[in-house]
Amino acid sequence: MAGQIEEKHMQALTNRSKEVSRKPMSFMEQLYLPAILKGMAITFSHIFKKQPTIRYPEQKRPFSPVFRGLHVLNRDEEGRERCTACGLCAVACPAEAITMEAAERLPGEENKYREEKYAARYEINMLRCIFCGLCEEACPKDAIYLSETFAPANFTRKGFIYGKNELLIPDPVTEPEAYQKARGLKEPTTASQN
Amino acid sequence: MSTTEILFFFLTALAIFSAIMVLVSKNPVHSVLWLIAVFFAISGHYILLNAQFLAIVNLIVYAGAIMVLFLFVIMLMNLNAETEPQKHIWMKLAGAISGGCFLMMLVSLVRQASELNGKTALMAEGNIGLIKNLGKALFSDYVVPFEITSVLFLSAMVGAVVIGKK
Amino acid sequence: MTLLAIDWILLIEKLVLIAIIVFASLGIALYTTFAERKVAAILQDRPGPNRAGPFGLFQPFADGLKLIMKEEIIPNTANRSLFILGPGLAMTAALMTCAVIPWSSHVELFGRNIELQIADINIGILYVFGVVSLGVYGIMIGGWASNNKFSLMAALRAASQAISYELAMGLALIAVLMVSGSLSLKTIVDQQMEPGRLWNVAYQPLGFLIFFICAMAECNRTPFDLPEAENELNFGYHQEYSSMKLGFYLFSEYVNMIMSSAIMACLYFGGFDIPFLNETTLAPNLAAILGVLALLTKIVIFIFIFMWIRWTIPRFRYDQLMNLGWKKLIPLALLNMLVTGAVILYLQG
Amino acid sequence: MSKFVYLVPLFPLLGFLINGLGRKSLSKSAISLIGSGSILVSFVVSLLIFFDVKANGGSVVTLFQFIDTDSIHIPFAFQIDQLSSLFLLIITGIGFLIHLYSSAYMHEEASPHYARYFAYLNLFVFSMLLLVLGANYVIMFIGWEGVGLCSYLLIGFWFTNNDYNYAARKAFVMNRIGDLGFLLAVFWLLSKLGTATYSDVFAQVSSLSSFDITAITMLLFVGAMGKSAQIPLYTWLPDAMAGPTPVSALIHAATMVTAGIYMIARSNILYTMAPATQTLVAVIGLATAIFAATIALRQNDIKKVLAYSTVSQLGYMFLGLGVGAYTGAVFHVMTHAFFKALLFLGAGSVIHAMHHEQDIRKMGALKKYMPVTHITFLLACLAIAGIPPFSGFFSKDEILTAAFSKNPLYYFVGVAGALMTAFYMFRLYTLTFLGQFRGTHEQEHHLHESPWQMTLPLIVLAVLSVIGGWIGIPEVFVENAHSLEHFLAPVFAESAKLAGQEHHLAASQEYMMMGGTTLAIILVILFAVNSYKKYQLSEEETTGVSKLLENKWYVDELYDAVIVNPLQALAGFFKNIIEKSGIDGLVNGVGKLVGYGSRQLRLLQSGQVGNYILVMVLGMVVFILIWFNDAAIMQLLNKIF
Amino acid sequence: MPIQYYIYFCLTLFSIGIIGVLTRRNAIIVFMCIELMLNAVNLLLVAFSKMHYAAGLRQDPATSAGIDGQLFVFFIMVVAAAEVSVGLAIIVMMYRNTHSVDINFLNRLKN
Repeated sequence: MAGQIEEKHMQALTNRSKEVSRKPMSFMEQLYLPAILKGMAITFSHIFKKQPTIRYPEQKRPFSPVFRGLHVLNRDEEGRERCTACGLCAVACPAEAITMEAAERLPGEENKYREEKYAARYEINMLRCIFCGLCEEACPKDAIYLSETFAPANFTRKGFIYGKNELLIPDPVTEPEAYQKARGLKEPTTASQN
Repeated sequence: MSTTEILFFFLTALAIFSAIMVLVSKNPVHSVLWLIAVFFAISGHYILLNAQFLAIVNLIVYAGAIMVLFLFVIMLMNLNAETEPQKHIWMKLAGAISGGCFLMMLVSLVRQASELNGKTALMAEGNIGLIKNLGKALFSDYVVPFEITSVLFLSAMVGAVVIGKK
Repeated sequence: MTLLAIDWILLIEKLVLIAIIVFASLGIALYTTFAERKVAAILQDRPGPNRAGPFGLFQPFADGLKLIMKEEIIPNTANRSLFILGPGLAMTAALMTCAVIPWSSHVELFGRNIELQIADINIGILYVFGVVSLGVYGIMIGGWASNNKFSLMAALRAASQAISYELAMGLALIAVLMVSGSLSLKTIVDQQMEPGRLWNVAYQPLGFLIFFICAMAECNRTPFDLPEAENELNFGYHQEYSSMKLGFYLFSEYVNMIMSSAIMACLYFGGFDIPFLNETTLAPNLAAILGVLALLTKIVIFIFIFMWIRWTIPRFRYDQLMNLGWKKLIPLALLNMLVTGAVILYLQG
Repeated sequence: MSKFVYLVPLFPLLGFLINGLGRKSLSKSAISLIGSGSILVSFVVSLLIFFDVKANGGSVVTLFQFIDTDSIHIPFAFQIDQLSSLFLLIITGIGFLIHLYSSAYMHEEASPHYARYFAYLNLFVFSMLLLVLGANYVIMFIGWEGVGLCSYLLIGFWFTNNDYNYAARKAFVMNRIGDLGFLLAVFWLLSKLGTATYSDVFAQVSSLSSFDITAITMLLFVGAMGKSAQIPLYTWLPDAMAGPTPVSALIHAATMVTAGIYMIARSNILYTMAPATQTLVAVIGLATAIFAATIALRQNDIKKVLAYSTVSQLGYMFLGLGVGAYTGAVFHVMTHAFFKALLFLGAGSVIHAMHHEQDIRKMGALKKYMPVTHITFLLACLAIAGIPPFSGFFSKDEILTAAFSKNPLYYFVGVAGALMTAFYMFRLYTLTFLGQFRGTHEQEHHLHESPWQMTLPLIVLAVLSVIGGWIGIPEVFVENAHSLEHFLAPVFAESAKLAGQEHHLAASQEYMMMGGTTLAIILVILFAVNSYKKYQLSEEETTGVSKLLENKWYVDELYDAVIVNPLQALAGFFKNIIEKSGIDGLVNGVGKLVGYGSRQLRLLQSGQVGNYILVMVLGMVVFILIWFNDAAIMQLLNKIF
Repeated sequence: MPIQYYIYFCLTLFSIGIIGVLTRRNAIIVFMCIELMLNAVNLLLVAFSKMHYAAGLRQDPATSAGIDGQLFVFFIMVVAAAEVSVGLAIIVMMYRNTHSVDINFLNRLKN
């Protein structure tokens, strides 16, 4: 009784909910066969339905514009690293996943580093990172941003501590194609279906 | 030696070996399995005697139903070699000896029976074992016993249910 | 040497036939596992296995290889000999059925008239019945030898289920036998091939339904897969098994399915009969090959129906299963038998 | 018609079954309807049979073989002839009236007991019909025992009263003594003749030795003594008044007690051929008639008076049988059935009105309260006293005339008995209906005439008592008017032939005898009425002969002293001495021996199935050894010994 | 095949059954040994049936002599099935009451 009264006042979330019937089954229902055949017709009709499957490595779902994947250390147009090892990102990181060591730019290295100071070592522990994107926001030099790459795989836990060589984007001068690809400018095959 | 004879002796040896194994197995489940082997051998004998129907009925009834029941019961009771009750060694010996005496007596009797000499069982021929002929005899001359067996079955069923429900 | 009296050529012929049929059955079973996954996928709007080979066609080999390569584990407390015997028995019993199935009419090869049936014994159906009743041993022994209570319970379930449904199956069968008047599968198929005669399913629709349901139960297929009820018994009677012994159990289930499909095809759907075609007008060899294809087609359809049902209907509860078997199917089968007998008597005058 | 004779006993049997089985569920009206209706239907069938017999003579109807061995064949057969058809009418006719009467008389009983009563009554009628209809002594014996059983059941109907149970038991035991004689007679017959069928027995009777006949008839008479309450087995009948009054009317006046008469009348040829027995019958009958009459003179219980009167009248019937006047005896049975049933029912009506008060000293002046009962009772008294032209006169006169021609002494003693009869009947009548009422005021207030179910039978029976005798008017009055004699002649033809032509008395002598007797009776009646008209209740002890008579000659006490007490002493001796020391010791000794032996043998029976099977197999081995090697074993034994 | 072979064979099986009954204490095994004995008799019946058939065949090629033997086997199987159902029910009862299938526990007729 109480249940029924409550039900009346309860707002239905969907219109698909069905009341449970405790009536004794009629003869036709006891035969089961009609219901079984109905069910089989339903499953059979699914043979002709369109498959929603996305064949993953080949096909991909389009990401939303705010998707936050693995980090990338950016270069400028001339291929110089933008990071100046200010440490703001490491401060901003709530998971304390980022560490770095700064170094003075030596003469003759102007084509490699954009500022006088640069990060000699820059590591992100991907096992700690929560992909919140605060580092990206904290960076004054637009040196770090979050790409669309996700689900890294590795054999050891150490492998998940990404160093500079994993993080740095390819040089647009020496390897323009890889750079383009990493920037996502040259579209790879994406899932055509939704 | 003809094929029939080879098969006969093979099946005989199999049957006797399996029967002995039924006795000597400590584990009841092994006993059951060996007994099934005996039934298979006997079914083989039936086939050799061209009693096809009995051969297959033997398999269905004994191997397919009765022994499954045995296995069922043994498994339900979880009997195994450890829980197997053992008789005193002297009782075993006495049993084996008296059984052996029994066999010896009967064999010597059969050896004395001269009217059996020259009598043979027809092998692999003859159509009396076919289901058609058996069926005709069963439903004409033996129809009353046949019906009575159905009553027997019913009462056995009821009895088993009553005993089991207690 | 009297041994020479054996017809050696016949022996070789039969051995070859046995080899072909056994391997073909295994092959089909192999692909049935694949088909199962594929059908399940299609019915659930997904592509299913499609990586190994074109359309995933090599998938069953990959599965098999995986099973073979797995570590053999025999539990310490298990009964070794019976533990090994179990899957072997299951597989043997499953394969033995194919001996009496008429795959097609005869072919003429090397001047010999070769019957495409291993043995046309005149009690073929009883033989099938006997072998089916033996199939339960594999499961029971395996389940018991595992020394695991879940396995044992599953084995007992399987045994009681098999015994229960065998009865209804046999009773349904008797009605067919009354129609055909013979126990030989070959004769039954030949009768259905006669012009002007319909397939037995037309005379025995109810009988077929009962037989079909019982066949499903005998094969432990959903909705009757109580012995393998994962949510109650972890995995079922083969819980302790691994590697190829597990493979045997899984395989025997598919072989059983094929064999029961073949038997149903022979009993109710004219076996290798091609509908609306008079085979006698064709060349014997062509007719034989077409016949095999026809039978295979029917088998495939049945297997598809098996799978279709599996992926549609949920599993029975145990008491429902027993109720269905004893309180519904057996009375129905008896009724069917009675009506069939009455009609036959009436037609005979 | 005769072939439907089985219907006559069938209906009472059905009535018994229905009432007996449905006693818990049937309503009282349904019970009485079934109980009385079944008898009425029987009566109708009996009437048809009677007229059939009258027109076509009798026959024997065999239903099936009852006992069928090599040497003895006893069919379950019904004898239909003049005698049995007459008895059928008496039984079913009076039986119906009494059933009707009972339906009102017993109306106070609870429904199950009411049904039980009617079931017993129907069973009784069934047994009585079987007794009468049986074509051989075995069937008759079945009925004989049946009526004995029903009599026991009905006397002890109010089983909560222990005295009634003792009375029932007494009746049963007394009857058993007589039945033993009957049974022995039947066995004697069977062993000598191999048959018990009347026709065969009577045809072969001449082949029996006179000793056999005398012994058989004596034994049969012992049976009759028990059933018909003759000296010395009469004491049960007065005690049997414990039962409901209609039961007394039916069983102890009209039907069962006349079974002995019927049996002797049926076996008349045997008795005719055994003069010694005949003399005994006559003497016993006469003695009983006088003896019972003397007792009846001083009884104060209305039913006891009637009971002794019945015994006395039965004595007259035996006298008739003893002197060869079979027709007269049967005639008296019939008339006695009418007026004694009437008397009992009238007494029942009085008792009903008096609320179960049976002492006549406490009644009186009922004339004005119960006119119908009074008139009918008076008619019955006149009938039993032998006043012409009431029925009793003719039947009693016939017996006495026959007795006179046999031996004048019989006659005079008989007349003395008749005078006593007149005296005690009118003493009873006067005390009950005349004078002034001596009961309590409450009883007086409730006095009433009985309902129609009770008065209707009284009226019918009164009419019968008046006119019932006219079928046997003696030859001296009207030529060939004795229609009963002509009707029964075929049954007694054989005896009549053997007895030879009886010499008729001269008509004048007969007139004189009748006149003298009647005159004496009328005088006695007047004396009785006169002396008891002014009777007042007094407490004074009676003395002398009166006391002797009041205590029934101390016969019960005599029996107790002579038979019962010695027997009990003997039984006590056996029980306490012989059985305790001798038989018990023997039996217990055997038991102890067996117990000891089994304790030893029990060790062999271990209860282990395996051991049994082992012994069984060994036994088989030994058996086979011996069976198939007997020659060798014999040789071996020969060599050794 | 000479009939003596069958007789010897069946006698052997029968005796093995008897020895089993005598030497084992497990009620189920004893029961199984009884089944073994029944089977020995069955086989012998069939062998005799074929012996009579062989004899009858000499006189009449369409004879059905000896068919009775096979029918008896059929009936024996029927009876055996009924016997087993009841017998096993009894053994299960016994197990429930005594927690043993040892026939030596059954040495009392009461309880």
